[in-house]
Amino acid sequence: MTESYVTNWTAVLVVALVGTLAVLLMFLLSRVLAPKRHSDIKNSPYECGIPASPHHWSQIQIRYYVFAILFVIFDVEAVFLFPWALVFLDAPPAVFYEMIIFIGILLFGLAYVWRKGVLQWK
Amino acid sequence: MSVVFFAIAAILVISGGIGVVAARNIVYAALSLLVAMVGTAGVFLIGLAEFLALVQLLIYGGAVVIVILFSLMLTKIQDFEFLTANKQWPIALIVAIFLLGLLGISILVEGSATTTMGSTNISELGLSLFSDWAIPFELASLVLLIALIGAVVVVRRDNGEDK
Amino acid sequence: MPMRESSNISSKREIKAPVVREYLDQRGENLHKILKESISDFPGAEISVSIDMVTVKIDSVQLVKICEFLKYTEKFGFDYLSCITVVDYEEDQERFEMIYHLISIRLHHKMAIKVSLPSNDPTVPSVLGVWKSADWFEREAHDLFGIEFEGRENLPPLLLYEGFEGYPGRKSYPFHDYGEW
Amino acid sequence: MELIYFQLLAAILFCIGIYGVLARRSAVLILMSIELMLNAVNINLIGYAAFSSFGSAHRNLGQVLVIFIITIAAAELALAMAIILRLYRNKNNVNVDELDILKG
Amino acid sequence: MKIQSPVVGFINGLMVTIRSTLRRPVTAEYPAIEKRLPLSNRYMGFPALTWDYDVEEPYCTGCMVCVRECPTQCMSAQMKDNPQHEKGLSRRRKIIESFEINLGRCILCGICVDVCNFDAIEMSHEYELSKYQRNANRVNLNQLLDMGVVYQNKLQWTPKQPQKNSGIPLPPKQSEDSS
Amino acid sequence: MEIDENTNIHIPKYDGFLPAEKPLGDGYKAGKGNNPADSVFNRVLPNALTAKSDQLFALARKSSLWTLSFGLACCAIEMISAHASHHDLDRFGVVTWPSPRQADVMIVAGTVVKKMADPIKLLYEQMPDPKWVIAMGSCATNGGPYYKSYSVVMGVDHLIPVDVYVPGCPPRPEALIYGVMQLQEKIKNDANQSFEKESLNANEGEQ
Amino acid sequence: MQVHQQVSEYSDAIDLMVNMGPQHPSTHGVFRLVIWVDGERIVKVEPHIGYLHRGSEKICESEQYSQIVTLFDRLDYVGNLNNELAFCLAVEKLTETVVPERAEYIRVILCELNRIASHMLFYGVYGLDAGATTPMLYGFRERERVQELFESVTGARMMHNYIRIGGVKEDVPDDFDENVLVLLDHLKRGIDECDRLLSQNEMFLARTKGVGIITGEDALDYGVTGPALRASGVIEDVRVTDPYSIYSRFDFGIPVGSNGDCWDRYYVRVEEMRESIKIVEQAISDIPNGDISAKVRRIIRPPVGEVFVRTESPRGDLGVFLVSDGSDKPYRVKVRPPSFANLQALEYMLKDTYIADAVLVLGSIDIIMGEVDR
Amino acid sequence: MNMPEIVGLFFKASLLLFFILMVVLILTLAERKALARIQQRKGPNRVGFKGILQPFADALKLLTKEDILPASANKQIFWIAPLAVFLPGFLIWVTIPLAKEVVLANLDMGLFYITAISVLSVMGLLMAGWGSANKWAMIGGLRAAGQLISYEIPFIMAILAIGILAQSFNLKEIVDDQARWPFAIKQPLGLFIFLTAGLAELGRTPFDIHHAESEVVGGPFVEYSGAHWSVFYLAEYMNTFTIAVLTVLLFLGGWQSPVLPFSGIVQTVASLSWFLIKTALVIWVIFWIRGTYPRVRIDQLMSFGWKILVPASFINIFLTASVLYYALPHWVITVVSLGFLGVTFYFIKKGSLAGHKQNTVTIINSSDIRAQLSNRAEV
Ligand code: SF4
Ligand code: SF4
Ligand code: SF4
Repeated sequence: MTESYVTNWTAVLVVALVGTLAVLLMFLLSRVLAPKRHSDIKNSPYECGIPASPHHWSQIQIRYYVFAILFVIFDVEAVFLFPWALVFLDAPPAVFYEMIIFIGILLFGLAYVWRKGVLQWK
Repeated sequence: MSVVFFAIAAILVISGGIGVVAARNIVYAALSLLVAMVGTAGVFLIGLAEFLALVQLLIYGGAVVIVILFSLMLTKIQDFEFLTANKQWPIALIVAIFLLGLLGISILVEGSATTTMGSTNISELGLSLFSDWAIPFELASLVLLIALIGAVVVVRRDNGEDK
Repeated sequence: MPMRESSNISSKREIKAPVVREYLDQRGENLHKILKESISDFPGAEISVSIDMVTVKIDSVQLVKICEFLKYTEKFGFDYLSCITVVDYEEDQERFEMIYHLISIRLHHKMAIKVSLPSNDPTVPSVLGVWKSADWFEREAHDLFGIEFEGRENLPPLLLYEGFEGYPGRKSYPFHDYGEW
Repeated sequence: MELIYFQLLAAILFCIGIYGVLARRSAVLILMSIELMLNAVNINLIGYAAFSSFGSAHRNLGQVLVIFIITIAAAELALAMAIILRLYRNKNNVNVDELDILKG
Repeated sequence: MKIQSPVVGFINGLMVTIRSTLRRPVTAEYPAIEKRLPLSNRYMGFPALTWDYDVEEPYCTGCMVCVRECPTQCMSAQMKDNPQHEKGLSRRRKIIESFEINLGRCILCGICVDVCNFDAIEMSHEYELSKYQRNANRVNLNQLLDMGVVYQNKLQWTPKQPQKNSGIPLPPKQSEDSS
Repeated sequence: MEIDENTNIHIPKYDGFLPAEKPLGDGYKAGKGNNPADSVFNRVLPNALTAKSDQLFALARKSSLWTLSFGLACCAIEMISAHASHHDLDRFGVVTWPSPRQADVMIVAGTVVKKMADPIKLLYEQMPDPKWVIAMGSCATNGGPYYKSYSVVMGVDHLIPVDVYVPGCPPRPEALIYGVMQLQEKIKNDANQSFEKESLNANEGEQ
Repeated sequence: MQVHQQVSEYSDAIDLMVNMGPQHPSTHGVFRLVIWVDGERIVKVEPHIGYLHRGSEKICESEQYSQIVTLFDRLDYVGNLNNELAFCLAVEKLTETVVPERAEYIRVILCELNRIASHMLFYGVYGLDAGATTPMLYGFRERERVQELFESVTGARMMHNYIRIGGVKEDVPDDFDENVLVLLDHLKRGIDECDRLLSQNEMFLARTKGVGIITGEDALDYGVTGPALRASGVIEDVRVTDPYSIYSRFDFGIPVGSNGDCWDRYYVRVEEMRESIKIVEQAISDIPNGDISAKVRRIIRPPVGEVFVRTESPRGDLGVFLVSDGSDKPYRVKVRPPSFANLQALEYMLKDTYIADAVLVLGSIDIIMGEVDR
Repeated sequence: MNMPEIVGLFFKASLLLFFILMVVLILTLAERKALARIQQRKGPNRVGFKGILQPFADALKLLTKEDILPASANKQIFWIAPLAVFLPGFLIWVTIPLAKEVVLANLDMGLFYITAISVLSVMGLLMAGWGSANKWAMIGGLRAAGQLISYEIPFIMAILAIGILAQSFNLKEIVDDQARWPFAIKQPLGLFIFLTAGLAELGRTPFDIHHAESEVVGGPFVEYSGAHWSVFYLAEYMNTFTIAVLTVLLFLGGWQSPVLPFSGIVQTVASLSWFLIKTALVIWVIFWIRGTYPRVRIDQLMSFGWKILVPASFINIFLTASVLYYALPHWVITVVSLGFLGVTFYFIKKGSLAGHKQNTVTIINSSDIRAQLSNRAEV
């Protein structure tokens, strides 16, 4: 455990703490300073001036989900790409081509999805 | 010092985990999962796996939890509003506790040999990943591809029916 | 609630006032001529002129028929229903008068169809099937004058709100009495 | 720091996951519990990697395994959620007890 | 306009905005008097009553024509016998006693000005009349005259029909004939 | 209409259209809806301190009046004009937000008809305190040219408390800006008087 | 209420009902559009109007003819002068008043400028609908210039009450000609600038091209008129096909679209502004001297009769139907508001679009609620 | 790690927070002023001298504004969402160097850290949208999630290409690597992808579909008021600043200036100001774009992201990696990516996005119509 490792990540923790505290402090301040006057009407959800009707969430566009999956897949790919980026120059040549095959396979997936028309919203 | 950090992370992990299995609202469960994942990333950090901690955040914290939340929002949330455990929950509890005891005893009995930690850096990791593990690495891409195509097919069939 | 303050607006028949001159332009004359020929198919239809507009007065039962005729006949081609007006002649037996202003974009004709409705049962067949633009005009007439449209029962209010009582377009509906001064 | 902390944490998390898998009805929650269990494994692996006395090769081994586990987990989850969504749309239900997939 | 080459639309837009960025802002800084947008002479602000400087009385005779014609019925007026007329100081037999306009109601249509036969009412250049109460803008005769005086002085206003509406008492009859 | 005993503010009841007949010419008392001094801070700390801070807050509030973008009729066009380049309400820190949750001022610009009465009340209620209302134009003030109409609310103050009335039909943009400035003035004055007001309110509460 | 019924009726097939309006930044006034969406896709819409129903037609029955002009100002509060003109034409037709030449020219000049101002408002608001703030400000900048001119002529920025029965209220000021020419110069540049800023922008094209298509036939069936109809390829402009006032003397172009989509409706208006400038230029060059108003009594009592006039307001075919019973107040006034009919076609245009499109399609119809609800 | 060090860290972190708050306040004013200039207005100029106090007034007002919790909202999630949006954005700042030595923690994995953290803010928006239990918020939240995750990929890949080029993920080393040529020259395609994806991540015009006022009335933020809303606002402007800073660091050479004849503290200050000037320029471009462009539609946004940006970003990576691998001169990247950009634009124009013939409006002369009419009248 090197010294800089500890310092750096402690810094991350500290910043996270400070950020959280700052935001909480802000909420607290507003709690104290801001007037509060509850009423049922005020707390009713905004719907362009019409009393809100109960909403039904069923089957909202499933197309969104395809993008989520695509995102996961390419996110995972990024995980492999990052170490690769640092090593491919010094590593045996196979490494370079390996990754090209890897990306190729995933791009094939993208192409498949594209061809299937899922990226289109129609 | 690191024990303190570990404790913090462990608390996050465990509370998140309990949140997942105990929350009555499924979105809370998903967010608890996020907490557990962030905690796990902390544990990884303490285990000197800097890169993996970030991977954990990126994949679990980012992608996986988003996917879960996303699909929750694509469904009727009222269905999930109140979650009940099924009737086997006491059995499940007993099994879990029993298993915990078993594992705990075995861990405690065996004890650990070394007490020094060592780290590895990303380049080494990369080298071993891409040379020693080249085949699994390529297979991973295939797995991903299959997951993608499978999911798309599943979702798409749906669209077809709509029309 | 007090009645409106101006009592000098009353039925138009009572007032001895000059009546407007009627004149038709070239195209109006043409229309008048060809309309006269074909109007005989519709019993009870009267053709007249008001200022520069050829007007056909017709029975409400014949309305949809003549509308379809006017729209789909090649030489008329009234493809565009400009406006539906209701006039409330308060003291008449035939109290309401529906006026349909038709325009032929293709042939540049314009004319009006008039239908008189009794006060006790102001019902008229809907022309929604002929021109889609009749939709809101009819709903408006229903809102403001209480005209009923055959084939379009239970019209929800368009301009007024749910629960408004009375038909504010009618002459008998009072003006708001504003008492600030 | 000792390895035993990692092991204990992993054990606890794993058992929570087991409980979740067994006790919850919702398919989504079961999936999440599985994720917890996978995480427990990851923690364990990281622990072993960190405390490995066999040099960097073993460390890399542990971390590489974790990477693969995470990869597979993500892929599995994406697919599983798609299936759940699909089932939901067909049956309007995500409770495992009540899903009768075979009957279709 | 013909089909354009790629990205011309994007770049055109950016060019338009950058060009107007370099131009001077057109903003008038309102409350500062010298930086306001100029009011045109014909601007119709709220109605005001005019003041006859010749005989030091309002032009208005309280004939109520404007009151009747106002589409929003926002005015009221009352006339009285003009004391100055009895003293021979003014041509006006009747004069306004009280006049009230609810400027909150006025729709600035200018009909009152059109119908007034005595040049007694004018659309002034007043518009800053925001008030805290609903009825705070009911202005009475004095306020109307004040507004009018400001307007008169600003525009060097003269009555449109000076002969007819001047308040200067008529000279004896024969002189009128000769003129 | 009800007066909540605890908070001593009007809470318009949200049921159905127009409120019961109210005497014309006096709508709500302005200022009931916008007492900004009603916070924990003001309740706990001594008046001497809060009065000062209220003045500071009032300065901030008056310099950053965000409006609900809410044009009803013709006046809305002049309201937009007031936001446009030539008049630029942004100079005063006035910007519009689409949601009432982020707004401080509701500029009722245009004719309020009975069908719209409910939404207006609702939107007003949904704005967070402190909030103000500007009635722009003669329609919103008292019905204006539609005073004979069967469907127009004779002034928006029948529905919600109004702070500033801007006359005109439509008021020219400068007039609206002047109205905004009057409102700023009012906010400042209210804060200056908050000390006295507070004690008054306290007395009322005791009785 | 009816809305809720429909929720239950559709709740199996449709997931979400959203309310756009009455208070929504892009409903252009107080208009309520209830949309049922499947994700982002619109399944069904239901327009609700009446949130600005002021009962103008009824009020007209209790006002004298000269006072009614003020009410007509406030119907289509963006095309005020065109509305005044429509009413005055109706009364003039009824009373057979011949309007002096000069007044006709002044009317035409002002009405065309009014059309430009109105289209500028459309341009600005449409830009805002599309998500760009700057077009809005540019549009209003140009509009402000027109309004300044109006103020110098009529004394008011919006509610002019200038066009009177028999002519206009008063003669134009002395520097009117120069002012108009300067203004036209500004406007030409301004229109070009606006055109360059938005019309060719790829994103704007992508959002408006092929969206909200309506064919000419269907448009007519729905009673759509004005730029929205011309965008669908129907050549119909009352100024030419059924000329009123002195429009038959001018030479100008009529922009006609071919797709009937949002972009066409948008661009027809942009081109229309250019054509209006041409009309103003011609009118200003041969404006005669002379009277500005026919001799009309202050209290007008038209003969008994009824009259229907059509004019081309910036939004389309504005008809006024007037029944006179010989008294000083009309017996019945009916306005045929163009936006009212245009709005009916919204449902048709919104078929198969997204929520984001709803805003643009609605914007492209260019409604003014004062006119829709009256 | 001892106590004083940790206290020092706290102090530094607070300083960072303060710096960012100030920047945000300035940015809000700057944006209003910049937009005002673009629109030939003056912008806020009445609060304080030339409107300088405007943001402070806004901030204070927001703080003293009632904070409404809608009745149907999910309380916990509604309250925590602003934090979940703010925190990731703020955490990025740990590793962003403002000048050579001005950095809190110079992480070796800096770039990877940034990508990993930035994903998290999606969660906040989703939570805000869902927690508000408001339809607009829900639609907005879903839009936000769809948009952000779609543009995350090109964003990451553009960053990665820089990492490949610099052979390091350490921001400081990356900046040092640009001593001679800023990467913008070597990677024009990367810059384009980064800026576009960055704008989309920010949700700024033309990609502000998730809080589009004219469509979804503010999206996930509809129900938020007072302090909670201001945290969102803060996060948005902070992220704008972050993207601008990252653009400068990754593409425009960071604090590297043509000549820096100073040393020591003066040099730090000089390089810091040089850096800030560059950042201001980038921010101005962002505002400029905001002042010019309309918004795109959600489906166009998605297909643009996946069909153009993602493939382009992979091409960028390939290109960069291949050039390095085969040890070709670096200008090859520039040339090829410029060519690719051109081709892309050509296809955008021709292909999917605006594939219609553009001007469909023809002008028909009135005299022609009149002639036709009189003909027809005779018939
Ligand atoms: S202002 Fe004129 S019209 Fe009115 S009362 Fe006075 S004199 Fe008569
Ligand atoms: S301007 Fe019109 S509304 Fe105002 S007082 Fe005169 S007549 Fe009445
Ligand atoms: S006050 Fe006048 S301009 Fe304003 S909304 Fe009413 S009628 Fe229109």
